[in-house]
Order: sequence, then C-alpha cells, then structure tokens
Amino acid sequence: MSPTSHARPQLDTVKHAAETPDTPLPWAELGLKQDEYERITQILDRRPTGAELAMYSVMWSEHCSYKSSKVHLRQFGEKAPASDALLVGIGENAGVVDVGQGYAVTFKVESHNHPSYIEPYQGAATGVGGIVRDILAMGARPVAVMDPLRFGAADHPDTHRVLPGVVAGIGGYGNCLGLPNIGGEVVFDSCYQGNPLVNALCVGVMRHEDIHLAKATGPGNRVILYGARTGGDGIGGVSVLASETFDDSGKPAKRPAVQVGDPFQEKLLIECTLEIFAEGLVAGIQDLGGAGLSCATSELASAGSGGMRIDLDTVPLRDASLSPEEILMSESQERMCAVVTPENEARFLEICAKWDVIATVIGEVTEGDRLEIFWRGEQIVDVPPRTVAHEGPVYQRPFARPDWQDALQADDAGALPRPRTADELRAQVLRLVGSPNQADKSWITDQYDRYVLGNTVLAQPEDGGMIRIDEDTNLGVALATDGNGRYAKLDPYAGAQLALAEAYRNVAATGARPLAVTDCLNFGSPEDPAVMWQFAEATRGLADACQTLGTPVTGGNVSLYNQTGEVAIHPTPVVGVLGVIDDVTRRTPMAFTEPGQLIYLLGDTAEEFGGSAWSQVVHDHLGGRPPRVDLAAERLLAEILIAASRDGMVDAAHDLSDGGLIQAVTESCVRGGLGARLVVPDGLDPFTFLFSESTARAVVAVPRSEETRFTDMCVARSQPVTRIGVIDGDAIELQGRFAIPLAELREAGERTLRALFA
Amino acid sequence: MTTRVGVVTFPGSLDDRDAARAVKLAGAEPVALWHGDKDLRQVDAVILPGGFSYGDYLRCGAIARFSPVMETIVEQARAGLPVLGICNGFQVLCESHLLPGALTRNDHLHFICRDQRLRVENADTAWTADFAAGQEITVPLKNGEGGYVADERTLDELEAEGRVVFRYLDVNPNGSRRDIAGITNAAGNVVGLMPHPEHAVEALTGPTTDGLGFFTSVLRKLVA
Amino acid sequence: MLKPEILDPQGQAVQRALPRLGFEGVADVRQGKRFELELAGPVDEAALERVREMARTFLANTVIEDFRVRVAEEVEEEGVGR
Amino acid sequence: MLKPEILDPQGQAVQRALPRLGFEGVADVRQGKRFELELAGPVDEAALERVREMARTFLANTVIEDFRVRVAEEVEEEGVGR
Ligand SMILES: Nc1ncnc2c1ncn2[C@@H]1O[C@H](COP(=O)(O)OP(=O)(O)O)[C@@H](O)[C@H]1O
Ligand SMILES: [Mg+2]
Repeated sequence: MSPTSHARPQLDTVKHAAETPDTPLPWAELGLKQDEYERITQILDRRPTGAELAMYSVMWSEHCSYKSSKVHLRQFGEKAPASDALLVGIGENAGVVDVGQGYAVTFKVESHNHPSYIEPYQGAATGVGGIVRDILAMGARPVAVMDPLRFGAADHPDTHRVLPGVVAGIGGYGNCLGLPNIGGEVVFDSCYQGNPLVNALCVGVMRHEDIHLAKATGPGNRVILYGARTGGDGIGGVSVLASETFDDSGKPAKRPAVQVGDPFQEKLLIECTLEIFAEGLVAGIQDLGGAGLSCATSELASAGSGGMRIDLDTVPLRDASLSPEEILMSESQERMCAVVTPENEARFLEICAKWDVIATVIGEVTEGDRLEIFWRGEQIVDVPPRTVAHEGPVYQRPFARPDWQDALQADDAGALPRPRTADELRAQVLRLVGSPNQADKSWITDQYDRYVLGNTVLAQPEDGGMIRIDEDTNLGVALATDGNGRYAKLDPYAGAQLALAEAYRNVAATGARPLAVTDCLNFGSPEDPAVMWQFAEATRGLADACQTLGTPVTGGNVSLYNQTGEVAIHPTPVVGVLGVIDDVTRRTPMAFTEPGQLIYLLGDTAEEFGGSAWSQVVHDHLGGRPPRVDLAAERLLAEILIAASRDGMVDAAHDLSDGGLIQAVTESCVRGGLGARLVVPDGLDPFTFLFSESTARAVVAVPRSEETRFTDMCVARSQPVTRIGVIDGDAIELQGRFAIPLAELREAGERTLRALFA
Repeated sequence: MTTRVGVVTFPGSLDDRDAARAVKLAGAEPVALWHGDKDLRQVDAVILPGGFSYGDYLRCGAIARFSPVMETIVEQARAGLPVLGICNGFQVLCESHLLPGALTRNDHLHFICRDQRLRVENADTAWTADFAAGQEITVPLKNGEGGYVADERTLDELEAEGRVVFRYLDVNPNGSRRDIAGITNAAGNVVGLMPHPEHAVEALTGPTTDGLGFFTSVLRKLVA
Repeated sequence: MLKPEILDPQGQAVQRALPRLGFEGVADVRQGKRFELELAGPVDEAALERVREMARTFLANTVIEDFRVRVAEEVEEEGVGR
Repeated sequence: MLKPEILDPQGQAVQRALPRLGFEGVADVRQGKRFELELAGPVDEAALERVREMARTFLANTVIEDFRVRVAEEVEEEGVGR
C-alpha cells in the first residue's frame, strides 16, 4: 500500500499528474473516501500526485482533521466562559493560561491508545514524547507529566502484557527526560480489553512574552528541520493505526508501523529549543507528531501567509531508500520544524550543534499562497496549504440515543442487596479498598520519578499534583485528571460533567483555584450512531459545565475507533483541570497526621449508587443513573477549600469520589499513619454514609483551634458541613459497628497490584 | 570568598539544577560546568549529578566517562579535589575507575522511586562530615540500575577500610551487595551514592531536609 | 536484534561516541540482546524447535525485533524472525 | 555477557517465567548484550585488534562483563575478556 509500490515507474511530478489524469491512485487504501478524493481533484483541478495524495490522506484522517468531532468541539469555543486567564485558546498546539506574576502555563492531554496496544512500551513512550513536544512548541519549558490510563480486567492475561509495558514506557521516557510525573489514573474495566487507553498530559511554564505560535510568515525566512533523522517509522501510522479499527491488511512491508522513541534525543531537543527561544531566534515553530512533515509544513504555511517551498532531498534520512511520499508521511519521533529569519540562521544552527542536534534548512517561506515541494529538482507537490491543514472534510455524522439506554438506566443500582450486618459491612469495606480500581497504585507510580527538577510540592497519591513555578514568590500550579467511563456509559452528558467536577474538586482540595481545562475524549467508532450520540452528549455536557464553572477548555484531543468489532469502550471523557495557587507553602495535603483533629464532611450525602465502585466490586453491576451533578455546590465547595487552605483552617483535605467516604477516609488515614473514629450522622444509614458517591463532597481535618472559625465560615456561606469523627488510634472504627486495623486496610490496598503484576 | 562548587552538565543530565539549588541552599556558589569543557573554572569541589547522561545507552555513565570534563576531574580527584557522584554521577565515577565496582540493573528489573532510609556508616569523608557515624537519614532514591556489585575481595576491602559510606535500611531497593548505597575512595574525597540528597533539601519538596548535610559538609571541609 | 528498519538509539549513541574515543572507521553500530540458554536435556531438533518457539513468543518482541537461534560453538541456525 | 559470578537478574527473571509459559527443561538463562559493528574498511587483523580494544575499553565493562569478538558468519574469535 505504500504509494510507490503501485506501478509508477516514473517520479509522479505535478507535471506528470496533469498529463496523466486517468492514472489510478490508491486513495481507498490510504483511508480516503470517494467524495474526499473527488474533492482533492477539485481543489487541485487535476489528479493529485502520489506525494500530494499522501499528504491529504494523512491530514484528512480522523486523527489529524477531527472530521467527525469538529462540529461538536466547536461548543468549547462558543460556550467558553469569559476568562481573563486565557492567553491562547483552542486551535494552537496547546492552550495558554495566565497564572499571574507574568507567568503563563500551557498544558494538554493527548491519547496514544492504539499504538500502545500493539507495542505497549514504545507506544506509551512515544505518547509522552509527543505531548512534551506540543508543549515545547508553545515556547514553554515542560515541567511535569501525568498519565491517565485505562486497561482491561486486572486479571486478564493480556493486561499482563499491556500494563507493565505501558508503565515502563511512560517511566522510561518521562524519567529520562527529567520530567516529574505528578499524577494520573489507573482504571481497570473489561470494556478496555482490546482498547487500552493511554493518555498523557504535559504542563509547561513560560513568561508571557515567550509564547510562540505555529506559523510561517516572512518570505525568505528559512524553514529548518531539526532533531532526529527521518526514518520509515509509523508510515501510514496516522491513518491506519489511529483512525481505523485494526486489521492486518495493507500495512506496508518493511515499514514499521511502530515508532521507537529516543528520550535522550528529545531531552537534547528540549534544551536546545529552550536555548533558541531564550535568544529569540524563531519566528514560528511546530513539533512533528502524527503526519510528520506533511503536517508541520502544511500547518505552518496555512497558519501563516501560505507560501512555502521545501526541498525534500535535504531532509536527513536514516534510511536512504525512503520515497518522497514516505518522507512526507514518516512519523519519526523527536523532530521539530522552525521558521527562522536569515539573520538568525547561523546562530540557530550553532546552538543545535552545541547540543549535538542535527539541523537542516529544508526550504523557505515564499511569496504567494502555495506549498510547493521538490524532489530531485522536480516539483511533486503544489497545493494551497489551507486545504490540507485547516479545511479538511467536516462530517455531520448521524447520531441517535441507543435503544438500550433506557433499560440500562432503569436497572437501578439502588435495588441491589445491601450489607445487612456490621460484619458484612466490614467485609465489603475491605473488598472495596482492595479492589484493583481503588487499590494503592504505588507499584505503578513508584516507577516514575516524581522528584526531578526539585519543584514537586504534591504528587501521587495526593488529589492533585502541584508544581512550584517560582522559587522566590512560591507561585504554583496544581493539576488533576479524572474520567469515569461507568458514569458516562449511564449518562454521557452527566458523565462528562462528573469528570470535570471531580478534577475541579481535586484541584480545589489542594488549595489551588481551578482556572482552565484540557480534555481527551476517548470513544468508539463515530460511524456508529450510538457512539456518536455518546460523543455529542459528552461534549455538550462538558462545554455546558465549563461554562457554569468558569473554566474554559483550552485544548485537548479526540480518540475515536476505540472498539473491537461492534463493541465500543465505555465513553471515556478524561478531563484535566489546571489551578493556580499563589503560595504553595499553603497547600493542603491529604494525609491525616494529627491525633485529636476533627474530621468534617463537606457536602450532602444521598443514596447514590449507580455506576458506583460498590456496585461494581460487590455486584459486578452497571446500571441506573450516575450521581447527580450539582455544579453550584462544586463551586461553593471549591471556594471553601481554597479559603480554608489560604487561611490555614484545615490541615488535610481529600475529595470524595469513587468508593465514597470510606475510601477517602481510608486513604487519608493510611497516608498519615493514623486511624479515625467515625460516627454515622443523623439521618443517614451506615451503608449510604460509607459507600454513596454523591458529588461535591470532601473530608477535611480541622485543628481544634480552628474549629469555630471553620464551621462559622461554612455556615455563613451555606456550605453543608457535618462533624463525622476524630483522628485517633490505629484503626478505622465506625462507632458501634466495626473497627478495622489500619494495618489491615493498608495491606488490603497495597497487596492487590503487587500480587497481580510484580 | 565564597566556596565554588561545580555541577557538571552532560547531555542527558537531569538533576543538575537540583544539585545547584542544594549547593546554594547550603551557602556555597554553584558553578555550571559543561561536559565538553576541560576547564573546571577554579571550583573547590565538583558534583556529578543524576540523570541519564547520553541516554544511559550502552551502560549508565559509560559514554560520559570519556567526556573532556572528566579527564580533568579524574586527574584532580586523584589530587584530592572533593567529588560527589549522585546516582548517574556515581555510575560515571565507577566507569571512570575513581571508585571500584559497578552498578547493574535493579534485581526486580524496574525503575524505582521511593523515600529511602539510609545509615551513614562513615562520617569522615569530604561529603559526610556534618553527619554522625551511625546517623539514619531519609532521602529520595530513584534509579533503574542501582544494584551495586563488586567482587568479594573488593567488597571485603571496602568494609575493612571503612569505605562503605551509606547502607540501605528497611529494604534493599535494588539488590545491592551488602546493602551498599554509597562508597568512597581511599582518600575520602570522592564519594558516590545512588540516593539523591539534592532532593531532600527543602521541607516543601523533599521527604526531609537530611540531604543538606552533604553540601554543608563539603563547605565546612573547604573552609576549614 | 532490532529489525533493520527500526530506530536503534542505543546503537547510534555508541556509534556517535566512537570517533570521540579515537575509533574511526565504524560505519554502523546496532545493539541487541543475547541470551545464553542451558538446556537440561539433549539439544536435538525437538529441543531446538522449542527454543525457537520460546524466542518467537517470549524472548524477542517480533513486532520490532528479529532473532536467530544458534547452538553454541557448533551448529549455526537461522531463525524465523517474523 | 555478565561474568558468571555476577548475579544476572534479567536472565533469572526470564528463567523463572519460562515454566509458567509452558517451557520446561531450561537449566539456566543468562542475558547479555550484542553489538553488530559494520566496518568501513577491510576486516583484517589490524581492524580486529582495534575492535577488541574498543570492546575492552568501551563496549564492555570488564569489571563485571566478559566479551567475545566474532566476525560475522566466518571466523570465530575468542576475546580476552578479563
Ligand atoms: N498512572 C498514574 N500515574 C501517576 N499517578 C497516578 C496514576 N494513577 C493514579 N495516580 C495517582 O494516584 C492517586 C489516586 O488516584 P485516584 O484514586 O484516581 O484519584 P482521585 O480519585 O482523587 O482522582 C492520585 O494522586 C493520582 O494522581
Ligand atoms: Mg481525589
């Protein structure tokens, strides 16, 4: 299926294409639909050359063009809340947020799902590499990464192939780059069996004046490709791997679909690029990710004035046998493309040489509005770049609420048998705490460096990761990612809002003020109207909730076709929230560390078990409705948590999410090495108290001296607050019902993943 | 006159900024040294920081050992210049034969990042004088190839001469022989260890501030 | 060994270092793994077939690696690396 | 290859995994590295001596590793691994 393997003895130049209108081209194998191919011939007013076809096919793939999702994603812009914080919005490599004191922060989450299933180590590693380059391309120094992950059933043999490889790949790449890993997620569910989700988030910091955009302007300016040599990696990877459901046919022989990452090269690329930025040497810059040079050249040209000329022969190759089409499509990692004025060219190349980074002038910005590419002196591409990069196809895919949705929602988890005795209650607490999704994740997170750079204030297992960005003023940012596919399956609109609400709450629990959002929307095939409905509902839900909470979506990523045959994964919107904290020394950790401090529950608890961890662990059940979304309550709770942190009224805070109150209290106790005595509040039964997953809740530890001030503040602001116990001893005791030694809880939580994977 | 402590940056060094911060917090002046430069810029001591020099390809520290800056460091270390190798820096010191033995793949085959308790066995080196012998400290540990190995004769010699400077407590995180976390040369000016004292210098970001002692030790030694 | 078309960052790092160490004239370096297996029984064709199977399914990652099975110091065996 | 007296956790992990995968009868596994060098010039005794030197000083860490230099498919060379 490589374009060259078709009988085309002669170089397919623009001239040749014009003269041979009837030559058949493999557009279908390249993933293009008939009408898409016809549009290309209309745009060009002739048939495309092989090279042009290669470019259009990768750039018009689902992965690069967002053709199925675009019409829905628009809402993120249309409904974006007014925010002074947004410096760069959706559409650039990543959004940029003002965090004060002249600093700007850029962050984004992206998927590398399909490659990570085929080759877990390299797939995950290059996923980290790709997102880091996105952040770098904005002008920022990357300062931390996170990794929201979803795998099939924890005890499934294939999970034992995929998980260790993915974790080693994320660690292998991120650790070697010197970026602390400050959080993420690990979720097991058999719906991800053939479609694990490997999402990666990177956050970077810069000064306002350092923001760089991906555009090529100024005729005569040099286009410089720098970083690794170009090899045959991942050719067709974008269209075949990321956009179509797996099948083995049509992969080019001898052209690996798998890309291999070289984190050392990327580290050099980062340092070299930052030095280049510091000297103000670039006019525009773009990373090379999916679709490689096709993407970088067409996007740079399209976002700029339009004209660019590239001599493909100058591209440094790792494999001399590559055809020009393959060079254009190659996804070799660790490459960047910069636009540089002629005066700055020499200094640019000098800095690259200092860092041992290969840099080559491959072309220049031209007058006019055509992207022209030459090979062996002949022209093989002559296209309007906008048609490649920004004016791809847009689909209004049909969507319809699936007919099973009603039955699923009617299957209420509230009707499941509940524990009747104190012993049953106790046993179910231990089962919950030891279940793979709630269990301690340190077997995984211990494989990640959380200390490097020396600015990590909070990292896993805290609610959010926190990074100090100014060592003198103690300004910092906090980040959390969340997504609950079970909730989203029950109600995609609410599910997306719950993902946002949880991440927002996690950030607030650390004491930081939530500012902005990134998201990775992982769904099944958009060609299935039911999946498309889930997608439409989730995006609508997320956009609405972002509007209400005042946190704009700044960027993200869509991953479709996560399905095996007819069966799609649970709709899984993963949401990352970024918050700012003026003084990181005021952060609120999650650990209960002071005996005698009081434990308060913030928020209201109702009987809400649909999609809950309890229903999954104890009954293997998914049905009913997810917990009610209450964004006004989330907002109030966040304000309370932030004020309490700023004014030193709480020593610990931990948000409540899956697993409910008992899970949160267990985590805070285990982390602090102290037990707790809990009392069931009036009006609640012990089961609901322990396991309900009502939202907008958190537990806090309040020093006795602050008790009045804290509860007064809550009452004054109408924040529901209930005293539920005291930190004490070495067991968690539910008064009058049961006590579980802390050691037993710790052991139950820590044993699970080690037993499965160590 | 402030004491100048050089921190070498190899391509792929990661904890160089952390080491420089630690030097500063201890009251000395950090001086950036570049791998391609033989000149040590008149520093009074040198730190080889953690990271993945040259990607740790081939073997950890194997390629860095041949960099121009190492030529001068090896020479001056033999003449008494205090040198501290942390993690990757320790690996470079072993590859350079300034310290005996080698560091191999962790016995459990995973990278591991944890807060590690250590015992200071030798408080007489240039980098440990501010500790008391037998003192227990906690600093982060993070490595994939931190298993210390040497032949029995070398191990016995290290023990006999008091050149085991740190030993792992609670758990041996990587299969190091005799729980060895760090060693010194015979003169006591060159020290290498796998754990990262530079990550334990601020209460805000480290598990403890036990790591500061390394950097104040060398300062005191140099001023004295 | 990594397949020839797969990037080998380790081999490249070694190759780049060689001239600096004064070793010229090395046109290419690739780095791979080597396993020495000691079999309990006789090294007959059946045993070798088992070893090849082991290599194919476990020792090598045939998504990105080729392999060869060889009997030490004696026979030379070409494996089916893909 | 790691010297026989040096613990080889990778080889051991492989060996432990084999029976679980249904491969019995492997008495010992050791894992090492393999480098394929392509020389620009002729592979004569002088070139080989240079390669041996390269192995001794750089490719292998002779504190813990032995090595052998071999000319592909033709001559077999025993290195001086210690
Ligand atoms: N893959 C991962 N990488 C890094 N940190 C992780 C990963 N998975 C979970 N964590 C961390 O473990 C902690 C607990 O995770 P989780 O229970 O999902 O948190 P929450 O419910 O508060 O969102 C969090 O600090 C989270 O960031
Ligand atoms: Mg949380």
